[in-house]
Amino acid sequence: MTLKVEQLHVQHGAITAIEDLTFTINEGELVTIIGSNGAGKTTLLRALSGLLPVSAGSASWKGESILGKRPEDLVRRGIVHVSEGKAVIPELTVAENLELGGIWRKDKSDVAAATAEVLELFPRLGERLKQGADTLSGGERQMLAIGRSIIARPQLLLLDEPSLGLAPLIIEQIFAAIDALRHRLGLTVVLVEQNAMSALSIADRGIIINLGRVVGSGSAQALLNDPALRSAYLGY
Amino acid sequence: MFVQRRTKGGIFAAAVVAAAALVASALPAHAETGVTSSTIKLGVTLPLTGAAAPGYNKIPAAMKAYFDYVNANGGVNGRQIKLVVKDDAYSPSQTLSVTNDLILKDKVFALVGTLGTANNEATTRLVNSQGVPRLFVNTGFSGFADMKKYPTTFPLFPSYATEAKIMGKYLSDNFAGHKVALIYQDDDFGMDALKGFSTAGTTFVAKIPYAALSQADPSVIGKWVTSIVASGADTVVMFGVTSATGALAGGLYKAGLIGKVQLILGSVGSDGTTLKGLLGPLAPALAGSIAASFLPSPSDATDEYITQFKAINTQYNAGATFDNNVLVGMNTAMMTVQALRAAGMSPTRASLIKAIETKGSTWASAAFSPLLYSAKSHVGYTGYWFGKLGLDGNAVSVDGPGKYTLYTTDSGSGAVVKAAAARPAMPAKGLPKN
Amino acid sequence: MQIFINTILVGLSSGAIYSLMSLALVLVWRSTRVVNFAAAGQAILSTYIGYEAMSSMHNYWLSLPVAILAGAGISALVEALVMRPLAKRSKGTPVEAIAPVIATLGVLGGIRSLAGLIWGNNFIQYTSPLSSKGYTIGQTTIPFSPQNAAIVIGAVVVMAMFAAIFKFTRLGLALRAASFQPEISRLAGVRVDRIRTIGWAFAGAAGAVAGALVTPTSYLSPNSLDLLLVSGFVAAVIGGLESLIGAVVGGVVLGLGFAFILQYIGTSVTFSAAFIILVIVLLIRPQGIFGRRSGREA
Amino acid sequence: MKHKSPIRRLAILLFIGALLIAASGRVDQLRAYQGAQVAIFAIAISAIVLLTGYSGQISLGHGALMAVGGYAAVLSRTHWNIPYPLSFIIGSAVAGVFGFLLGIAAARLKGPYLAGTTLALAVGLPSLANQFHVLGGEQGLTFDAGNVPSWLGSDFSQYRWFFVVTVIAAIAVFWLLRNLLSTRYGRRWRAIRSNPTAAALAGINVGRAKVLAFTLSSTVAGLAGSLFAMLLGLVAPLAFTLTLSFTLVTGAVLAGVSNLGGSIVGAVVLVSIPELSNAAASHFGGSDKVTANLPGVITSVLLIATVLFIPNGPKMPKLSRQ
Repeated sequence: MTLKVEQLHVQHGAITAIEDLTFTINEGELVTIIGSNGAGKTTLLRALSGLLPVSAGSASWKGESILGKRPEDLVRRGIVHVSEGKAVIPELTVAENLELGGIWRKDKSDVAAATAEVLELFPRLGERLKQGADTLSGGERQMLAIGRSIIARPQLLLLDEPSLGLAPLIIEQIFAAIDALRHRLGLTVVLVEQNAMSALSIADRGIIINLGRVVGSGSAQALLNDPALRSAYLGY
Repeated sequence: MFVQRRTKGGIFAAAVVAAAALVASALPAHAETGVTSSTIKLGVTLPLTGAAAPGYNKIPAAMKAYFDYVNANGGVNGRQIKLVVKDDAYSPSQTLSVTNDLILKDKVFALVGTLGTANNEATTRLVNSQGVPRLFVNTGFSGFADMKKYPTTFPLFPSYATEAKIMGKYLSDNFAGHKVALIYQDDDFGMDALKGFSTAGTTFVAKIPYAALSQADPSVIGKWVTSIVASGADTVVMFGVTSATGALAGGLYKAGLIGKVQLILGSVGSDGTTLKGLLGPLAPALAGSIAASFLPSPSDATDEYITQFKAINTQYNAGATFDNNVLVGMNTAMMTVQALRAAGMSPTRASLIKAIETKGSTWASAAFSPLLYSAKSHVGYTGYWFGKLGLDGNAVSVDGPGKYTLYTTDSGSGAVVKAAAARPAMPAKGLPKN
Repeated sequence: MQIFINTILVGLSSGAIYSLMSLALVLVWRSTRVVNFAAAGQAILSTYIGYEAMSSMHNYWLSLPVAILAGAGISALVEALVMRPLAKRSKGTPVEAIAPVIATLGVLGGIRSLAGLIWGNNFIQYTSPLSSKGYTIGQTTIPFSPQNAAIVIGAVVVMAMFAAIFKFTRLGLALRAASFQPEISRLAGVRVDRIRTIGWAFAGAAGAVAGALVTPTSYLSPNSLDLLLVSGFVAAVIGGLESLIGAVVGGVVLGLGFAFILQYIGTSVTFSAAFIILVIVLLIRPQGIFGRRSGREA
Repeated sequence: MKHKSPIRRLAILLFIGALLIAASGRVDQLRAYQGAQVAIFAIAISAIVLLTGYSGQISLGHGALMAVGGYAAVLSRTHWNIPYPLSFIIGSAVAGVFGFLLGIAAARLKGPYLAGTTLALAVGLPSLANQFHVLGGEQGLTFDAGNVPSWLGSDFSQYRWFFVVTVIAAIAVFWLLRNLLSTRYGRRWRAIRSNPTAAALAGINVGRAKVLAFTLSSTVAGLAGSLFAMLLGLVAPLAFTLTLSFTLVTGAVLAGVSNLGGSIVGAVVLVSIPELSNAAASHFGGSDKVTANLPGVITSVLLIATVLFIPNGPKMPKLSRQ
């Protein structure tokens, strides 16, 4: 009952973005993928959510392959990807953005319940329901993007750089929210982050990739304490 | 033995050469472009597709039908006529492209019935430089009769200026004291008409110009009707294309003016069949309108040209609805056959042009108007008659069925002459023997 | 005074005609960010099909739904067979923005030629039982007929119906989301391909309404809606492209502007009138009357 | 990638031109005419490539700009009796001034709004010829290109001469544009195209750069219009229809939009597709309805297929295939 990635290979035109990537994430785990810019982190998430075609290898969730599927179908199987850069639709209102998260679901009462949970977690969204999403601050947009993904009742959440461009205080709030959500909902989370310190602070494990390969992994605590890794990837 | 055979062979060869020389002296130095011992190839350009196509696209089939009929009866001096048809979608640049094909690739002998003013203008340089005869061009622009600028070109239709002048005369004879409004296309077509009306001294209570093709827009039709109402006109002269006439009828119907306003239609926009297609159940709205024409009414069963052409149409044109366009096509084709016959046993481009200049004015054609072709003039028809449209959309002479009064004049300031219509008889079976 | 009122009525009735085509263009723009020049071709084809239906059923009103369904189907096919593969292939290339425009021009030409091939390049009558004779008030007949009323009602119904779908239904939300941010929409579970096809089908249906209501006021030929395409596009731009209300307002502004220019300035500017009106509107509001300032580039 | 020097570029272009001109003696007049058509289309398409591919603006009205150039060339030649190469320069200049004024309005319009405005222009402008007597009305004005220079010999056909003239013009245009695009103006336009906001932040006056691009593009279109007037022997409203504008944008897409060299390929495709369609259609025959409309169907299918299967023009960058 895991996310299993084996010998994954993603080609970006002539450039090999991911080369022979293998790792496993257990159900309920929060694993952060760490790596420098261009290491292939975003490519990995896009490949797992069906946005990018994979040239070789396999990836499965709960024993079933997730490759070659369209993102809209994977969402229906509980795999939800919150893409990079505050993935909201600025032309829609906050309420509409949230509604979009459950648009494909038949169980409307549960959608309502999930929406209520999100608004409870992020009360600021509740105050701005009728506003256009383009009027939100960066942090609020990130909350909205995560909130929308929760309404889909995900099992596996793929989060791409939720801290990007946000103030430290806001980052703290976002990570606290992610931590709370995964525990409350029993989510499996793959968290791609540049901000490795914050990510490792809520993660169970970390996987370090470079140039499309896994170059190291370990428990969050062990990684935080590894001086070589610290200087190479954590930047201090 | 060997020597003898050689001698015999030599004599034979000499005989062949002598015979060949005899034949050659009877023929021009080289065969004329587009003419073989068994065929003559002609070309025509006109819009078969695009907004201008409806109606005109019936002409080439009618021309072909007449040529097929002549071909089936021995052709022209033993030669079969082939017509190459090219679509120009009414765009002058396309006309030039396809005319390049006709002249340089298909190598036609002559162009026949090419349609459109700017379209013919665009091919003039090519036609002049190659010396290609351009016969019976399908436009009423008076300029093409200028022999200096267009030495190989022969207009057939009367000019728009002629038509307007004649219409002006008709108005002053029959509609004196009426309030007349004029709707005209504000390009050369309309400008020529304005010139003609002003020569005739016609005064209008309103002159309403419209841009070509703008009649497809409802606001434009609305404007016409508003202006007619505002001017208090009881008579409206429509000098436009068929779709504009149709649009006007629709506009007058909408405004409840049918029966209250007398319509007088120019020849370009008064083809009954096309109007019926345009107007459908509204077609009777045009009944009682007066229309100028130079060809007889396509529905006139007493006319010998019409009955003969209709018979050919039934047999060779898959029974296409016989309308003014079919009539124009057949009439142009019959003029062409006479020109080719008159160009001699070994026709050349020069002999073809000479034939029209010297004999063209005597040939049989359906129009009541005389033809003014001569060594000094390339003007074709010059006259019109007036008819009244019936409920079926076809015109019947205002003087009664089969009685045609003809008005003739020139494109300049000459007087309008009124006379009983006369024309050469239709050749037996519709096959010219000139 | 009578002339002034008549001019207003002429402007309104032609404005309603422009609005119908404008709606078809706006619906496609909203769903896929493409200016669909094929709209005139699609409407021509659906109107010919409506004409065939009327020829066999002898009832204009029964032929209307046939034409509308045909319009929706044709439009959906164009999207699925041409536009969708093209969008995927041209994504990220320099031609991404204008290749679709060219493809729609190709479809327009293809459909016109096809219509000529099947029905010939002739004028055909597709008549409605509604009178095209203007209403009579007292002694005067005004330039506004029952057929014009049907066109106005048609434009308003199409606008209101689609506006309601966009605003109040989940399908409408999916349509809007898919047009603004296709990738985020897919990640939210929206079947974007299908939604876009539905968006085109809606537009095709609107275009079919335009063709079927407008043609009885003139005639049918492979090119008979060409001029309407231009007016419809100009109206859509005036209205701001995004908004269905804008499409109708744009049509009416263009219709009134056109009627007044023709009446009071003269016919010499007939074909330049659209340009003049458009420039005036865009000088005041570069994003159109109802357009968003933040509207993305095509 | 190393930049070629302007001189080297000129040498290459001149060599190609000399080859073409030499080859033109070996083909018939029809091909020479089509060659001239290709050269004119290539120039007009490069005007759109300059505008759309480099500064990111869309125009559906370049047919109208060609009309401006064509009419200016004809009028200047007729009224001042100037040599026709000079009339081409006047045609280009007048179109450039016109484009400058249009560009000021265009710079503040985004994609579809600009497309709509230029479309309305393409519909409206040519019809103005009917309003002013000096413009000759519907039948237009003739352009007197005179005779082929006598030193070329009597069997040098007029179409071959037009081919030579248009090829020389095309070489001049390509050389000038190529060099211009490698200056800072070219880099500015590319910057604006890829990201207008970033370009503005980097201190580029986006509005001014766009107006300059529009002006230049109009100038080039005006030259194409002047040459078109020469080839056609006339200017008339019907010669500059909306269809022409659409054709040019089509050519630009077939050229790959951001590729000057592709303009030539686009022009060749534009000229050859109708020929192919007619050839294909003539194999089927059938009724008049069929023979008249089948070429149109085939042309559209070929066009859609070309856009669909080679959406990025002839020089598809190998790197971006996914």
